[in-house]
Amino acid sequence: MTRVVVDVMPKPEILDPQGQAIAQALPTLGCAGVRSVRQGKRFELEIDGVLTAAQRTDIERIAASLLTNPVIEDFVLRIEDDDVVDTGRPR
Amino acid sequence: MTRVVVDVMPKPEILDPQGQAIAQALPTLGCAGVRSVRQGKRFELEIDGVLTAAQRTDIERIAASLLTNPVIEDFVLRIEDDDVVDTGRPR
Amino acid sequence: MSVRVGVVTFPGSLDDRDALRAVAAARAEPVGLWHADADLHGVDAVVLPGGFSYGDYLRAGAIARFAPVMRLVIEQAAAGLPVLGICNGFQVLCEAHLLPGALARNDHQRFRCQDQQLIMERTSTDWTQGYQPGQVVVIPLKHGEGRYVADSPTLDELEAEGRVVVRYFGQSPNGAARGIAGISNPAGNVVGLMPHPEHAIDPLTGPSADGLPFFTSVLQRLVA
Amino acid sequence: MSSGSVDVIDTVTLASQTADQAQPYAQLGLEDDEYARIHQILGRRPTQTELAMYSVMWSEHCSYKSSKVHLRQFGEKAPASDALLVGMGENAGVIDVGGGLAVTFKIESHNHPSYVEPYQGAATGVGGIVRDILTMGARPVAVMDSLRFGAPEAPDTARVANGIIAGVAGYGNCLGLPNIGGEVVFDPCYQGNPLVNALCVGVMPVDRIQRSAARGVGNLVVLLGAKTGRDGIGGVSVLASAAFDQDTAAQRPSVQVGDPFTEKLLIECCLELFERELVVGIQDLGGAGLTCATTETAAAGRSGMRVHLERVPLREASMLPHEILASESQERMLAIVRPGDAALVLSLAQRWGVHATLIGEITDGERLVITWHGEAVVDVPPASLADEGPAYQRPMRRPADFDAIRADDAGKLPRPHSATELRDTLLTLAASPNLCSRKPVTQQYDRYVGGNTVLAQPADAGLLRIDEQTQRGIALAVDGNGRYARLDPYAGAQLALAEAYRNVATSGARPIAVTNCLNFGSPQDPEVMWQFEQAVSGLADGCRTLGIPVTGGNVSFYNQTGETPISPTPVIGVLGVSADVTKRIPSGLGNVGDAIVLLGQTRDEVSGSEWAWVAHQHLGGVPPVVDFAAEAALAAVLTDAGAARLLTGVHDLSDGGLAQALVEACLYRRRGAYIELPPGADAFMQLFSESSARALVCVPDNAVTQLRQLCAQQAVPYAALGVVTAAAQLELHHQFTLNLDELASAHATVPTALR
Ligand SMILES: Nc1ncnc2c1ncn2[C@@H]1O[C@H](COP(=O)(O)OP(=O)(O)O)[C@@H](O)[C@H]1O
Ligand SMILES: [Mg+2]
Repeated sequence: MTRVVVDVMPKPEILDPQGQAIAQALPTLGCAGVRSVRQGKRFELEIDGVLTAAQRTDIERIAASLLTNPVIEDFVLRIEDDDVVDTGRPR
Repeated sequence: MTRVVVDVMPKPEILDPQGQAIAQALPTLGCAGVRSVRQGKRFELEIDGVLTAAQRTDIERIAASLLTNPVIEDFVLRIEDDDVVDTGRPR
Repeated sequence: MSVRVGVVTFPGSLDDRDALRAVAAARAEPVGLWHADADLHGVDAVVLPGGFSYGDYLRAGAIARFAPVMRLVIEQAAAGLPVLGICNGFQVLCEAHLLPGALARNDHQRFRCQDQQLIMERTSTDWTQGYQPGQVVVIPLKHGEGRYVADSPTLDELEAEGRVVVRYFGQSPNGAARGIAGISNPAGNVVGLMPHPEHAIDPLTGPSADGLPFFTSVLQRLVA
Repeated sequence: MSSGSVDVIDTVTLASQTADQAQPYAQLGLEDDEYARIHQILGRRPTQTELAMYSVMWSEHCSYKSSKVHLRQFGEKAPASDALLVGMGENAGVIDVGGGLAVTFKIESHNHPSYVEPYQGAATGVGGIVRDILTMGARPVAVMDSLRFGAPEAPDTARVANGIIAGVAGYGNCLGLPNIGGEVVFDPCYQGNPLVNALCVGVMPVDRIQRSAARGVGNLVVLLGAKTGRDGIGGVSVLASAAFDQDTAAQRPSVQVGDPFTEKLLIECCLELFERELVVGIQDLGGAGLTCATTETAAAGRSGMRVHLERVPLREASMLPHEILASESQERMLAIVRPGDAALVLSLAQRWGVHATLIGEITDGERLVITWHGEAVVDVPPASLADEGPAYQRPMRRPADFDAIRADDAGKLPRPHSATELRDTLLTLAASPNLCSRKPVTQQYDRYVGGNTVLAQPADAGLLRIDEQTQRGIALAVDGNGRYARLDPYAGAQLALAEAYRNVATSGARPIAVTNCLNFGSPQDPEVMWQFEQAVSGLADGCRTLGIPVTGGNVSFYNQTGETPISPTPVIGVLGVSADVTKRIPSGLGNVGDAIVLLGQTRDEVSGSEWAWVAHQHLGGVPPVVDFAAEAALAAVLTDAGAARLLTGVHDLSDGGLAQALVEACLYRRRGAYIELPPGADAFMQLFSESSARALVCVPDNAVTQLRQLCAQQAVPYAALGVVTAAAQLELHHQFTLNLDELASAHATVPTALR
């Protein structure tokens, strides 16, 4: 079994009200010194057996089109216990 | 600057309708062989300078209370370019 | 010859019956379209209705845009088919790149249902010919992800080309960029907006009948 | 139970051979005599799975063992009604509303889960009641929610309240059901026990009513909807921990997560199956999941049933028979279909994207046999679980403090006198947590979807068109008042009934049926049990007097923290019929120049009032007089005046009295009012008394005579109070004037917990 992890984060220039609300709440919860919080999504895909090259291409396509809205989000795709494929912008 | 990443995922035994909806859509998008998808959240916290031990304790507390709903979610906290602190259950 | 306006039902569409009712109220022939049919049944225009297609769990409209029926909608929209996306339908149009930008979570992070004042700006689209530029109307809105976002060049372009169809009047209900509530493609046949004109066709069941011209406009355009 | 490994499943054969094996029935909440009865019914010890089934079906939640003996009154005292097509005992009552249409509605609690996990608890509460309505064959068309939270300033209230509200919104909005009303009340007594009572209403052609009875030997049992997981296994996991691995038990969550998208598909799928007459019997899976659905359908049909449990689609492959049977995974239905229709049923389900699995068949005889890979793990008479559970006449005792509290009259509290004091009191009340605008809550709910909402928040009642051709409609209101019920549970239940009845009448609709949700503390506390019995009697007597039957409801016990129960909180829903929704009475003030008239009699009644609570944190005395004759007369005036289109505005008087009614009426459409209180009357009493059977109406000059006549006919007191004005102010002659902006800003105060 292979696990593919896709991390999707709002682009830096896009307002992230959820992250902002958390950042604002932190000092009142006694947690100081956090400059910023951003909230994104994490997807874990489980694939039976070993990931084939074709499947990997499929999943990269899905990550870039379905799991991410490229207008407002970037993503990083990671195959667990495997190398990292980074198709988003530098993070 | 230090970046702390908190990955929050639905507990394995808890229904994940989000992940399920994606998993059901995949075959129609020409992506076969994905056994399951789970959707969680990813938080990126940026801290000025180096993380102090006290700050780290604070952030762990925040991760366990504010960022995670312990009734239905587990989390993993990672300090980037640092060691991994895992306070959730084995993943 | 009667004008046939199709309304697509995706799994999780909710305001599809309301859109069909509005089409009928405008005296066009309402035609139900099914997401899994790769067939538009010869309709003259298409409405993508409101709702929570596929639960909207991932991102609103993200999965629906891949539905078989959408291939045809995208194809024929390019050829001039009038397409109106309401709320979830607007989200689908953006996800399908028929319209630029995206709809993000409301800035206050809550679902919001309210009667909203709007100002009509572009009235040369297939769906807004029945309005006067600058006309203020009251139409309900109800959404959790309705904050229109796009990068500045895109926003500048939309404004320069007069493609902002409708803006929130007064306080923004969701933090949308430049108060944008709805936009069109350059040709004006594809329009998307967050408010629900189909819920403002009769003062008995809505705050006004201010939404009806969306549906009569397309009729006029098609019989013209 | 002995140290069986996970692989060894306790079968019927094994149970017959090991009759003496000790079983952990007490941990499962079964009494000694209850366990003995199971032995007697089965003629052997139950298998682990059977024991789990009995424990859950005989629990308070499923068997109503403490309440049954009292709830009978609803049937016994019910007024004769031709409109009642299905009465109590089915999933929900069904009422003939004319024009070939039937309506079903019911209210249900989801209190405890909503405290543990507010969002999901409330969401699945909505999901559950919607399936109950669907089960009757109806298309669900609207929801309402009656909510109670702790003190708004208490630290935990924000978590509970915001989560619950978002959960009600999240589920209902995503299902496409307009939310047309409800309640939000803050009171410290609900601190550890929030109440989430969700109501759903559905509409169907009169000839499409579905029944839950499983009938027809050879017919097939189909499980529709979500896969089964380890959700909400609760009490049954105790069995697991006694029998199996200690460590895994701890992981079993009792929290259920809702999936409204799946429910939406399930609804559309079931409606298509009903429409095509493919369903012989149907039952939703709610509390006690498959256990409840299989035993209830088999018992109702006096049929046997065979279930092949290994066929149930699972989220986790390792689930054991008792877990599968007890799982409360949401968004599932059980349907009985003819064998010849099975293929069509499965293909329709597939079209809707709904899982459908044939899991069993109807058999001869009256046994429910459940097998696991061919071996029987259950072999029981289904009625013994579904209908023949224990029933207790629990001890009852009038609360020790009852007389003392009633003697503590609020009449003796210092009252405001001067114009300034009265003005300040009005503003303070308008801004107080229970009287301020409900908008922060209701604007999170979609009230438009469906396109048939004629009235919704902040109108007194929800009004829904159910037939676009004839404009026929239904009105609904839910009300409860825990403070009144604390002072007098009998009168409290009646006052809630009276208020819901009155609210329905303000829309112009005629009230015809009642549902209820009874929220109380522990039935093992004799004082709580007394309160319960009083509330049930009050409601049953009230319904008889008003001539409208109780068609269904729900009981929630154990709403208490330690030894302290919540105030008894009967929540009453009333359904009304409108022959023509275009004749609805508009809410709030009418047109400029229209007369403002107070209908009904005002007495000096402030005990248990919002004023006593806000101004003095006082709860004592005797609640307002209940006068059903006056309520019925007022309702008759409202419905007749509505039908004749005499009225341009309406608002009932309830919490906060006339003062609050004026504030809300002015703000509804931002109209001004000039008011002269009746001469000689005590202004405070006029403004803040909470006497029942009263409403404000607006009437144009040319209709005044007709309205007066109607009131005279019905003997409803008529008092001309003033006039609707173009000035943006509320002017109380000889007292004070407030501009509407000031009123609006007081009323827009957001309770701390919702900020
Ligand atoms: N307070 C009540 N008043 C009238 N009927 C009630 C009350 N509580 C429960 N009932 C009836 O008892 C039956 C079983 O109730 P319940 O277990 O809530 O139904 P379900 O199994 O559909 O969830 C239903 O017919 C319900 O209407
Ligand atoms: Mg039921």
